[in-house]
Amino acid sequence: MRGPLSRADMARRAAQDIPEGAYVNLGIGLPTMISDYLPPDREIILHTENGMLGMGPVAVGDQIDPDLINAGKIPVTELPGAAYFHHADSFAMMRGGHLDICVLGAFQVSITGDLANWHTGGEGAIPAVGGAMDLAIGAKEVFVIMELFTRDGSCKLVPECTFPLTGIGCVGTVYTDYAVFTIASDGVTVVEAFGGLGVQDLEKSTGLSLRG
Amino acid sequence: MRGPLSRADMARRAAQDIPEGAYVNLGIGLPTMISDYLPPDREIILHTENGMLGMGPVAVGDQIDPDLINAGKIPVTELPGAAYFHHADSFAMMRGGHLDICVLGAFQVSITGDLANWHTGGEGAIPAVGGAMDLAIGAKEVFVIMELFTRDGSCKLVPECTFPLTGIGCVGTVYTDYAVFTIASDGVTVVEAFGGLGVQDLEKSTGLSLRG
Amino acid sequence: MISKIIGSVAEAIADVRDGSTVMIGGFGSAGQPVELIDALLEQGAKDLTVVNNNAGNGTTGLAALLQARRVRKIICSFPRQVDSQVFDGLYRAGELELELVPQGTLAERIRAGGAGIAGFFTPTGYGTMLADGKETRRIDGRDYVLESALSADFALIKAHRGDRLGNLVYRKTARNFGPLMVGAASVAIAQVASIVEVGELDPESVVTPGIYVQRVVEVSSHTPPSTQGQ
Amino acid sequence: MISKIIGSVAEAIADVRDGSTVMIGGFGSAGQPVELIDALLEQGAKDLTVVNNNAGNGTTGLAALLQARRVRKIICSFPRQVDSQVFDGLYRAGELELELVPQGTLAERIRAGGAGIAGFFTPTGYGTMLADGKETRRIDGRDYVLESALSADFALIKAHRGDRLGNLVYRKTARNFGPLMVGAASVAIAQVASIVEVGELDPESVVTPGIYVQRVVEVSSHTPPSTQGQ
Repeated sequence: MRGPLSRADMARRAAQDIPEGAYVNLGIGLPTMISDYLPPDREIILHTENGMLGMGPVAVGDQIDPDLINAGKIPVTELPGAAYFHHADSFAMMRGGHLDICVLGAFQVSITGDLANWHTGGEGAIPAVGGAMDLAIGAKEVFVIMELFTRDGSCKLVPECTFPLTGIGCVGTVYTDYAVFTIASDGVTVVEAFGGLGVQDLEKSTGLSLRG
Repeated sequence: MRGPLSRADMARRAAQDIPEGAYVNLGIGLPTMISDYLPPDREIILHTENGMLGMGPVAVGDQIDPDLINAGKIPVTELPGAAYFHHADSFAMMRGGHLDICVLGAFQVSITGDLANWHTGGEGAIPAVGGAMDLAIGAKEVFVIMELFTRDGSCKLVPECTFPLTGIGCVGTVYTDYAVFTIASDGVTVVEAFGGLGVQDLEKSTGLSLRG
Repeated sequence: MISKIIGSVAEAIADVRDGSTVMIGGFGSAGQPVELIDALLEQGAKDLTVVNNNAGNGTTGLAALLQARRVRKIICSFPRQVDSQVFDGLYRAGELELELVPQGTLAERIRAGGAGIAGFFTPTGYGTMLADGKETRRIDGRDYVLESALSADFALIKAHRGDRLGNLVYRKTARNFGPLMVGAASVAIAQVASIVEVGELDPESVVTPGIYVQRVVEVSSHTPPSTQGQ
Repeated sequence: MISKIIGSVAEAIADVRDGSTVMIGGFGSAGQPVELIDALLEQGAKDLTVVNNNAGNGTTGLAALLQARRVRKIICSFPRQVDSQVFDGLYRAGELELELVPQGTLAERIRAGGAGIAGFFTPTGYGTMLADGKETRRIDGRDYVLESALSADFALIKAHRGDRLGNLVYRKTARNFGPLMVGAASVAIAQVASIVEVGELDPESVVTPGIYVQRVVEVSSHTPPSTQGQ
């Protein structure tokens, strides 16, 4: 049950909302794809939590250096004006609220902005948190990018998360294949819906009360 | 009421107890004088809390650089192998127990190793603590170097400090103009007395019970 | 294109308001952003809370700011110096509030302010009058004092070289509080001896990554003697 | 003359004992001290507690140490990976204790261990199962979790260049946990790609001052493929 936007389209849409001059951390997976669609006329500085500001595109061929990787352990490149630092400094930067935006994937986002993205909590599942909790609470704005529904049709924007939480009340904007939502104290607003859908269509499919 | 050792002699005596390879912080005043007497055959690395390891001698003439000063704000020099770091890193180094020895001056040291060296507590006295408390609790060993008596004849090695404390139970060795004392859980021991004095002479003049 | 470069120290500090908390870098004169302080004096904001290691030397820089009665409170570790007469007089007259903090605790509180850490347990100061009234705790057999983060509206610091992204390097012991204060302030303003092109600073050697710096202003080293620190 | 240089990785880790806590640098393979880990495997110490960001990849390095049943407990942030089959098996079989820590909290706890800070209040993890049972506190309207310092008997790390005093510089994102772990361990052992003369490292660019490092061992980059991390 996929919506009107492809994953590439979703990444492209989220990329539009990253302004000139922003310091941004893109999480592993779909969020990383956003870097391919950042408007070329904007200077945006990417942070990777393993110790770098000014990260460039994925390394290819001779550029590959095992000492220069991103948080997903993919070889990347360095842009002019980059800086390296150790892990405590890198997470101080995140925790201290210095990043403008971080973009994360999610299992679930609640209508109050709670985020669940690190652990299914299932029997026998091996937990691995990495930097997810630090990212969730650290950036000035937290964007989530995810398909709105699971493969079995469950809505991932939920009244209350059932998966173990990553952070409480931290998500501000959710980019999905059906719509872009913002979450604030007065509820969830549909900023933009795709494929001709209206707020009522989305209310019906999500089972949520939404603002237009 | 000065003892057999001059201030230079006291500094020379304390310098003998600083071993090869030690990382050392020398406090402002008399402790700083110790650097003039460090045995030249020992490689000893000096720390200054304003952000440097590998501090060299006081700068003279063209060496003077206003950006390179010690904790007493005196221009100093840099030795090969030096490193600069910011204040939080510098005090993490101190607080974290990485310095082998720090040498401090004192108003009073108690027989249980309490140190008072930052504030007379007098009416109208302006307090200034600087790095004194961090140094007192941070180094593996804390040496104090001071005259044993004040100008008016009061002993500065005391049953209990009457001046405001800098740190509790932190001083291990006290270098004075009359004797060198070590402080441990079993009391104060005279390691070496100067000018032909005996333990009984020192007990009489200090009013303390001392071990030989 | 990002450019954090500001044309003058006056512009750089124009929005400091009455009642602002301002961190000022430097240990003695090393790393003291003298020209930014002078601009702040000129600008006129008052009722300031200042965080600095010292409380002014002689009659220039921070001392001049104190003398002009712009500072309500100072948070520092070492106010009393041979040439701290301006501070001494105001403090004795009860015209300046002092929060005295051990130097390492001051540095760590500023770091905490920039690192999103609300408080920490430190052994420094335990059992002394500087821990009076503070929460203490015995952890693994040692006694600690709970200290809180410090943050600020503005940081004024001095660095050696900077670029338009705000990346900074420092010189020798003039580094001191600069890299900490820029993290703890909403608006961090760095005066640098020279602005360099992006890419000139070695990414392995950048001490302050640009993310922490909002404004960079080049200050020629040929300042008139009257505005130099001592 | 001070010299912290040790002739071989085997000598460098010879005194690791059964039950030791060992911090191991690296984020994935970047900064992983593969040769020191291999030497530790050879040496035979068991019942180890290991602190690392991950829990081994493939079948070499840390994974081999786990496979050989030398590790009783692992403190890490990200054990589960596509190639963490060794950890996965042992964990599922209940043969390996796991303490899972958010990555930034792990880094900050190690820093605290080296900085004499016993504990700190962090917002990370508040309200999640990783804060279960931990003390929390509301400070200035935000909720925080109290986390404690981590320290170790040994740290095994990889750096780029080092000198006989133990001064180190790193390469790119291989810096990661190295500069923190050397501070938190009683004995810090650095393998470096090359040893340089004292004075060759720029004092402004030294990342780890020698005070934190007890042993430096040069490891040629021409290691057999079987001991290379991935």
